[in-house]
Amino acid sequence: MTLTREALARAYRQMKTIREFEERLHLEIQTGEIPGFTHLYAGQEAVAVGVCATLGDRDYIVSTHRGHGHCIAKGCDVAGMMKEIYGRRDGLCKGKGGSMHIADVTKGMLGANAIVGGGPPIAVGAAIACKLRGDGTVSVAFGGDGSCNQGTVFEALNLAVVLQVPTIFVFENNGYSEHTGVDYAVGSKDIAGRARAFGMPAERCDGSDFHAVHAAMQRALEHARGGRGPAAIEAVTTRFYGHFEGDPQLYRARDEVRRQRESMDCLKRFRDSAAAHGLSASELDALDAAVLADIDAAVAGAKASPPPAEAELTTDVYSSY
Amino acid sequence: MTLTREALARAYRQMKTIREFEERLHLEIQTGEIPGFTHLYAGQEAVAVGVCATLGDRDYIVSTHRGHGHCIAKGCDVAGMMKEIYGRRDGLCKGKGGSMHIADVTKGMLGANAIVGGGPPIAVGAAIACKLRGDGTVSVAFGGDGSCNQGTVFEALNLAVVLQVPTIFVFENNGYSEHTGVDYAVGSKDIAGRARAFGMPAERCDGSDFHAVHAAMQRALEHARGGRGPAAIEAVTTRFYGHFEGDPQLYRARDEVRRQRESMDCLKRFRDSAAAHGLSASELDALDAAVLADIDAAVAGAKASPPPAEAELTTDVYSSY
Amino acid sequence: MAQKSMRDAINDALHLEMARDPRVIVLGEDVSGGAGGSSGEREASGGIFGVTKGLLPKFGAGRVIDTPISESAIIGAAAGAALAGLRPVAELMFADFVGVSLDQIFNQMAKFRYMFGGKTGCPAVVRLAMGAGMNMGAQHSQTIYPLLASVPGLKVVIPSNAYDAKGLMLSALRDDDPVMFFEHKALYPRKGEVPDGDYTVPFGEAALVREGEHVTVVALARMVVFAEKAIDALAKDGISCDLIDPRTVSPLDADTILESVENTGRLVVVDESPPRCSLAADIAAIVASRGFRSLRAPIEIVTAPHTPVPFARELERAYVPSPQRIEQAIRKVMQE
Amino acid sequence: MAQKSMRDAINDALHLEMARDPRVIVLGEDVSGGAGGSSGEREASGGIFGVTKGLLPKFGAGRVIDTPISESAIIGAAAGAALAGLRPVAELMFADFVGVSLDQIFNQMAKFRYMFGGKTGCPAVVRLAMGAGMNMGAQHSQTIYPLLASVPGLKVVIPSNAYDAKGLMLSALRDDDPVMFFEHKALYPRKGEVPDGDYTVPFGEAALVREGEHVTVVALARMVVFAEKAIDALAKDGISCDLIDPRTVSPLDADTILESVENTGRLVVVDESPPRCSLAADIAAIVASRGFRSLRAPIEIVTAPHTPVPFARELERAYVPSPQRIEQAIRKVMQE
Ligand SMILES: Cc1ncc(C[n+]2csc(CCOP(=O)(O)OP(=O)(O)O)c2C)c(N)n1
Ligand SMILES: Cc1ncc(C[n+]2csc(CCOP(=O)(O)OP(=O)(O)O)c2C)c(N)n1
Ligand SMILES: [Mg+2]
Ligand SMILES: [Mg+2]
Repeated sequence: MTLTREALARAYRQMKTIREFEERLHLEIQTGEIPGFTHLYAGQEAVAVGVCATLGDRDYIVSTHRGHGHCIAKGCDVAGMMKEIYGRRDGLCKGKGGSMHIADVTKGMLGANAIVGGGPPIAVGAAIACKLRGDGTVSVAFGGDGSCNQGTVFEALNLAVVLQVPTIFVFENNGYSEHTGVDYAVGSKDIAGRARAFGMPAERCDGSDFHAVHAAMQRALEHARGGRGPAAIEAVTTRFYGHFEGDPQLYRARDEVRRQRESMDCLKRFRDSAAAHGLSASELDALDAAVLADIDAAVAGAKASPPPAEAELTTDVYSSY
Repeated sequence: MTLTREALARAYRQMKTIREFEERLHLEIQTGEIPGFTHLYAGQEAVAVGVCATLGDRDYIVSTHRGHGHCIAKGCDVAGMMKEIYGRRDGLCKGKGGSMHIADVTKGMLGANAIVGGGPPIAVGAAIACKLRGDGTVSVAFGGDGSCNQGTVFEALNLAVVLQVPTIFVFENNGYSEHTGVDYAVGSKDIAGRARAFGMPAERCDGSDFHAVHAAMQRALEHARGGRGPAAIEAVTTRFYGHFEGDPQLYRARDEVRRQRESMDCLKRFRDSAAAHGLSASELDALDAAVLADIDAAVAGAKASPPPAEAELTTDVYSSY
Repeated sequence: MAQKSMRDAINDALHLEMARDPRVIVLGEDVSGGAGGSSGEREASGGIFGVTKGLLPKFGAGRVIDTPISESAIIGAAAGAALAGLRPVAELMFADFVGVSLDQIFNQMAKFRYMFGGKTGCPAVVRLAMGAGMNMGAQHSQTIYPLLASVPGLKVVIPSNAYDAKGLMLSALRDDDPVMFFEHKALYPRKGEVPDGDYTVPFGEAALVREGEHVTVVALARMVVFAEKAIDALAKDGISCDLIDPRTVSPLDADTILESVENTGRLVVVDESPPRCSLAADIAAIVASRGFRSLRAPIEIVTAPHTPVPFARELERAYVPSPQRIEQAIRKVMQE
Repeated sequence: MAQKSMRDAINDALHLEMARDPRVIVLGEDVSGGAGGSSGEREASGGIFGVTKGLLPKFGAGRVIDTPISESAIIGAAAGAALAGLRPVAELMFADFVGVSLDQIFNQMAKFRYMFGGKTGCPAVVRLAMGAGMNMGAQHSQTIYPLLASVPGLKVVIPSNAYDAKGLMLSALRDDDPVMFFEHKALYPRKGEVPDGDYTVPFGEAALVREGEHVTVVALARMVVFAEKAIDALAKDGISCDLIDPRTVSPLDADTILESVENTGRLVVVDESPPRCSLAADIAAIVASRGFRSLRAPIEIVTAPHTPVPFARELERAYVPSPQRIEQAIRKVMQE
């Protein structure tokens, strides 16, 4: 399925939104106004958007500690997200969750997750619901190269095969888990191959190339929607910032990020082939401007938003107690 | 490395000891004198003995809920084991552990384990010690076809590859985890292949054939002792009894066990080729008789052994407190 | 009314609710049994304790789901299915296996509602068979519930009899929060009056199992049965007790306990768990802070010792708090 | 004597003992950092909190072992290495990750000695960074220690200052049982006097941090610091308190607490955990049963509320027991 011009423009706009959201957070965090620690998604946008562009609101995703991109790609409200990251009352989770726990079930976004490997079993559960409903919906489990060594993830891979449920496991291989290289931590040095050995089709794709991710996802979806169980994608990508904001990144070669910003920037790469897809540079420039305005508004909105009232501390623990 | 006549006779005797230990337990359990629930190893003897025949006291094994065979093959005292299973004061673990927790660190036997998947991470730890000592010792993690879906096992496989430690993962595929078939529970239907995808050599062998297991283990050992990290073996075998004693085995075809007792009995198969290895039937008959006498003595010893004193309840929790 | 075992009472509740609510599914290891393998029966077990028997033939493999041995994935799948609109019941088999699945219980299920700002809940039930008494050894005999009662966001249910078990299970299946449902293995075969139809036992309401004037005894699960024995034995000496079975420990009906202590002035708490950070300690602490003025004697706490559960019959018998020990504790607070 | 942060004090202990005892190894995620990847520095982090800094260059990758994200395997490997004669120190990074590794802690390590009839122990140390105060959210801020203190076979250590942290770590490294070593994240940078050389702080001996006559205050980890503030503020009103820091909660030095309550007749227990089955409840229960006759007022329990840890600054500040709340609790028991 080739994408319409509109769909492509929407995808570009989402990628750009993610990028600017993160670039702006990188600056704002230095002011000290944002609580906690934050993991930026900049550099990996093509993965989130390439995957989620194939999904509807009734499809599910589970996300990770590095979840802003997934949230935006799945349609979460950017202003509400920003407020959440600032810990404000009107944040998507009332300020109770924060950067690592943004969720919006109405959008099929079942939560960022601060436990590495926490999400994939949850995605299998959502896929059980999809299969039982029989409406062709699917679930997607995002995870990093580091997450794929967590036992819970392996269990989820096997369980999805056993139950033949429509889960697509997307491994974003950005080369590092915290300060450790993927070539060290993944013994086999081949994430897709390992997923394949669990009994599902798996392919590796260029995670800086929106079109490549999107195409891989289409194939995975076709498999899963066809009732043939799960599929996996390893998307090779990079993160433009540290593991979390404040990480001095001593484990990286000096000019690594600079080089990657040149060769692995999904926005640049998208623009390079945009004309071929019927999108002009000026159209994209206009989208850029719109995105920047959105982000400005989101940050201003977050800063103006009141903190949660202290009484909120003990609500939302139970439905009734 | 071919085995000497003596070594072969020893291996036969161990297999026979395990068989008779279990056959006798099967009878004794019906008297109600043995506490708890017991998982018999009968049918799988060639795996435990084929593997442990290659090991010394300073090599380690970790075992499972179905651990009697591993214990005997690794040299644990049979009389002490029997007492332990009866819950007696002079049992190998003073009656505190029971059938599922027999251990003897002086023999390199680091414990049966009632948590499926509990052992393999422990084996990796023991292998870290082996590697640090640099004395060529190894650790072996026994596990079943069911265990190999547990996240902890996958983590152990990967960690052993990452650290390049000498652990040999032995998966005893007896076709079932409790009442569920391996073809259902292992999505890929290929345990060895899955282990291979973690980055280690892995082979499948006939677990009813002592020589086949022994040869596979020799290859695995050569790899591990050569400093090239872990290896895995999937031994295809069967259990002659239910999951635990008392299991009505409704999940099995009516005549399944009878057929397997004919075609997959490691003792019969060993005898079939014994002459070619220079062992006569009468020699083996003599070993059989000796084994039966040992088991008789072990049971009599256990029955005569006193229970633990009540004061034992609260000792051995800490070294000091 | 029919006499039914606790096992069958819970089975009843599952049958009723699965028929009533198509969102209820059951998953776990061998919840039906017999998947794959050779040509044996398809429903070969119905749960290792038989609690889910008959569900597969009635509701099919789409709703009665056998799984591999992957407890984290089982609980996680229940959590995800709940977020996606189902009402899953996950069987953890032995409560001890919380060790290999705790994260999905305490960091995921328990916290979703709060972390997500109250916008979604996680209506899942986790069934855990617990307790000593069958010589199953250190890793298959623990009670564990104190560990989960400490976790905000979880509800923790501990029935002591068949009637309550059915009613509490029906409440659990209709609850919008994650419910940890503890089933004492030694109580499975115990029979009691169980109505056939639909009824619920509410959470947070203790049962007054015996009424008396001298001592308040609070006990959980199998300890309720043992406390009854102890109390009945004391009657001949003119000692009478309130026996309170909290039935759910989160929420906990502290008021019923406090009111009783107001009348009796004496408290004995009985818990099969080891003493440290136990439910016994928890309840004692609540009374020592909120009901202190009522207390006329030191609180007596009857628990297992601070040791793993031993295997040998004689040791396990000494491990589990006995009716005799409960009786002694009651006599002791009476002397003060 | 040098002023050192708690972080550096623990680092000190690790350096000293690794030099002294070749059996000590360290393993965990990024305990050195920089394995694999591009050509950055080999020791890129020294632990995400910097506690294991400098160990890799000194002792090499055979003894300072970076691991994948596999907490069960990390803890299990520590357990196995301990059985095989080493003295491993496993870093669990955030204490919250006990969720993905509990089995190896509570069913394996903790029970080996007992299950194996006392014939072998498991001398492993697990380091867990815990606590709220940095807005790390519900899954990275828990205290967790009540959960592990409940487990027979584990020792549980909770230092509140740099001096104790070093001495307790040296004790932990030489102990023959599995030790859970809790490090409060907010205390890492806090400095105190720390001798350079080798010294140990024994397990099971509480510290009397303040001496007074009116109220016994028991507090743990960061709550010791907050309780000091509260107590110092009360001095101007002529209220003086014993402040007891148990330092290890398993074993727990109950005697020191009971003796103090004998003198003061009043008890306030402060715990950053949620209330249910907490250490606060545990200590309150011990006093309510063994020290009841000394008590002149209801026990006051100061804990976090029964909620997950919230993210927003304002909410987290309200979540953590404050010096003000401790002060109020002390005043309250004084009124009775
Ligand atoms: C269970 C668990 N272990 C460890 C951590 C700490 N941690 C947070 S992110 C991370 C690295 C994750 O690497 P990866 O999966 O590759 O994701 P990335 O950060 O690269 O997006 C680690 C170790 C955690 N949050 N949860
Ligand atoms: C963590 C855990 N989950 C479940 C069980 C219950 N259980 C005990 S043995 C067993 C089946 C194990 O199958 P397999 O690994 O094939 O070993 P086998 O019994 O065939 O020897 C199960 C599910 C357990 N003991 N531990
Ligand atoms: Mg990564
Ligand atoms: Mg099996």
